[in-house]
Parts: sequence; structure tokens; C-alpha cells
Amino acid sequence: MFRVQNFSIDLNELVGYVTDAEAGAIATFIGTTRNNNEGRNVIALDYEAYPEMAEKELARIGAEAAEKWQIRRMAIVHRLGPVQIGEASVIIAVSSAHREAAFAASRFAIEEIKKTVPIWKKEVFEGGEVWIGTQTGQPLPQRQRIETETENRDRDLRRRVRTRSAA
Amino acid sequence: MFRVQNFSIDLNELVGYVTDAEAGAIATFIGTTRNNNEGRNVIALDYEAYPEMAEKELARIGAEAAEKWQIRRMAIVHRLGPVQIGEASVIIAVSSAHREAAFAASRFAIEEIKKTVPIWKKEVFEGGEVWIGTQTGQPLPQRQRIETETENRDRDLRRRVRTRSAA
Amino acid sequence: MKIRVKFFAILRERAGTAEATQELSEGATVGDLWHGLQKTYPKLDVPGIRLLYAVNRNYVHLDEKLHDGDEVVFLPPVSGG
Amino acid sequence: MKIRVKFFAILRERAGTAEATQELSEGATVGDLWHGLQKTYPKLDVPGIRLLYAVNRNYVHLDEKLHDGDEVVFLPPVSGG
Repeated sequence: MFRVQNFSIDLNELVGYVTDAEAGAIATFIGTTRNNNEGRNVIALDYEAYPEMAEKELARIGAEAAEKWQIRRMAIVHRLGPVQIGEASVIIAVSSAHREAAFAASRFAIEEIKKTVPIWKKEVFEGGEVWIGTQTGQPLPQRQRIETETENRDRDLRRRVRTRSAA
Repeated sequence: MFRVQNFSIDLNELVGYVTDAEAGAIATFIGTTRNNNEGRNVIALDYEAYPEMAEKELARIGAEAAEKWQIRRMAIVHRLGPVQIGEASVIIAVSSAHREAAFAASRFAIEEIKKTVPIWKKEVFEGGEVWIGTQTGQPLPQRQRIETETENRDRDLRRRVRTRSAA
Repeated sequence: MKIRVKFFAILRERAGTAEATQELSEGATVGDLWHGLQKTYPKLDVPGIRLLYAVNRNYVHLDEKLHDGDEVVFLPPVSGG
Repeated sequence: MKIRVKFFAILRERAGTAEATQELSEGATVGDLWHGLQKTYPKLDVPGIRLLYAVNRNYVHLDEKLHDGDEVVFLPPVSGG
């Protein structure tokens, strides 16, 4: 189950999907909208995706996780549109016979999502809004760290494109 | 929320409890009954606890996690009595501003639970039943690994008792 | 040949549209398409932005040759999660 | 002095009871209590088992001195999760 959707994500649906008689462990990760970021008071996050490619990349993450670890089942659902404070923007659920694989795969998935899946987050904060990770040329309060993160993310992704072309 | 109970665990209750406007991440871990163990066909697991001390130890794990990592809220609920295949015996939920802390704390909690919390699991399998971790003197199919794990667990726990007495 | 382009996030806002169709001559690359789009949508050139490129939902390089009917997307730095 | 004992898991099954009260003389330790219980419940001695000891819900050593009304538990290797 690798999906983007415009409505709230049902944790029970994902956990039900990965539940398996051969599994002794289920790890989940829920990304939620925090009320503050880099010193700004956040009102909501607004997500946009290139939906077909985003779902393809989510499935690619699932396939890579299944190659790396002995997992049973995996589900990733990312929400689009506005996500209010405390609500989930993304949920990952993964089951495995032994807990190490479930932990490792869920951690791997969220790191990959943040680097390679074509989804964009606009932060709506008190006093403005900004596409996170996009250098707009307009100085923002305490944006220094975001720009560094963007550069890292970007470098990782470019490396992946190169590797694929070489293969 | 640190609790043992005789009825099924409600994941949504725990996630609701740790949801926090200041949190950007929630990690959960669900331990489920697997249909096989060490080559035996498992029918169910039956858990027993020293309830007052188990809840005290669960709270101690939460306090230690809060000292080690910047977490917002944590909940651990362990089920007692029979737990059927695919059902949850334990659920851990932990929220944090940034995801690293939630991942680390949930991993820490399940490792500690398995080592220090006075809860015992009887495995009911096709052809018999056994208290896991207790050397009964009766040879069981493929019990070698269980006995080694028990020895490790036991050594860790004895070390902790010594440290406490020294303090 | 006809190339379909989709815009997302800041590029959608800068272009003022989510989709466009561009007529290109045979042998044109993703880089040529981007160059041509800048003339139609001059605001697309976001200072300092680092784009990635996808043709038919696969990441490619700027020198990738295009074919009639290709779907091309210029991707701003992603920020899901 | 009167000491309350609770049995769990395999020890509960071996003792055939979940609780017991033991009368001990002043200055007796957890080890003395265990020794005394073996006489009442000879099956408590599970070959090869490694026990831990708790008095009033705190882990202690075998030489811990007991006091009237203490609640003592002998813990088989735990296996929760």
C-alpha cells in the first residue's frame, strides 16, 4: 500500500494491512504538523505532490526496504493538501518476524521520503508562507538551517540520478 | 501512561495520548503474537505479570527515556492473559519534536521491557506449553537459542541490580 | 514534436499554470525545453533554486533527449514527510 | 516477623499457590526466606533457573535483610514484549 491522498490518514488501516500471522513486530512512524519551525509560529502545512511519480517512488522505497531487510509487509500513505497542527502528514507501517527489521525499514522509509519523493510542503506561518526547501530569495526569520538541509538533500538526490544513469 | 491490562490494547488510545502540538513525530512499536517460534507452531501466548512492579518498571523506562532523549510524551501498555496470533501483546508510543528521539526511545523501551519488566510469557504450542526464558529441564525442540538469550538477559539484569545497590 | 509539461509547488505558482504543452524540434533535450519555457514563463527562473528533472516519471539529466508525447516535470527540492 | 510472598509464572505453578505468608525470626534475609520456602514447597527448586529478588517492588540481593510486613517476590527470568 503506497499512496498519496487528500484526506486524513487512518493509522488502523495501515496497521491492519501489515498485520500478519508470521510477524512478531510492527513499527509505525507518524509525521505530524508541529506548531513551530525555525522560530516561526506554524498555522498549518500544505502538501502538494506529483501524484503518479510520488506513488511510484513510495513503492520503490518499499521494494528497496524489502531487499535490505526481512520484512513481511509495508504501507506508506502521504497526505496532500492542508494538514493542521497535530494531524498526520505521513504514516509508515511495517511488519517483520523480528523487531530489528521493522525498526530499520521504518527509519529508512522516512529518510528516503524526505529526500526523493516528489512531494512539496508549503509552511503557512504567522506572517507569511514559504515552500520549504525552496530558496526564494526572500530572507525569512531563521532560515539558515533549512537552506543547509536543502543542499544536503539535493546532493543525495543528484548522486542517485547519476548512479541510475550509470547502471 | 504506563499500564498492564487484561484486555486488548487500543493503538489509537496510545497515539492520542502522545499526540502533541509541539511534536513533529510519533513512533510506535507493536509486539504481536507470531504463529511460529524456534520451529514450533505457536497457538497463543499467555502473559502473566507482577502488576504493581511491572507498571513501576514501565514508568522507570519512560523516565529514563525522557532523560536520554528530547521526547514529548510516552505511553507503554502491556497486555496480560492469552494473546492470539496477530494480536498485540505490547504497544509503545512516543512523540518528539524531531524524529530521531522518537525512534531511539521506542527502540530503547522494547529492549528494556524484554530485560527488566516482571512479565512472563507462556508459549502454548502444538504439543505443549513452556514458560519462555525459564529452563525447565525438559528438552524442547530447538530450544538452544532461547537458553542463550535468557543467559544474556539475566546477566544484564544482574548488572543493573548491582549498580543500583552501589548507588 | 509535442511535449507535455507539468508544474508543481513554487514552479506552478511562478508559471501561473499547472500544465503546458510545448512544440519542440526533433532531438531537443530537457535543457532545451527548460530554455524555451523560460521565454513563455519568465518567472520560472527562481534565483538559487536547484531543480531535478523527470521524463515520464523517471529522474533524468538535463541532456536527456525528448520524444513526442513525453511528460516532463521540473522538480523543485522535495520536502515531504 | 511476618513476610508476605507472591509467586508468579513457573514458580506459581510449582508452588501450587500465588501467595504465601512466612514467619521468620528477626534479622532473616531474602536467602533465609528462600531456604525456608523450599521446605514448604519442595518443587520451587527449578533446576538451572536463575532468579532475581524483589522486596516491596525493588530489586535486591539475596542477603537483603527483611522487615515485618515486607512483600517478597522471587522472579524467574522475565520474558515480556
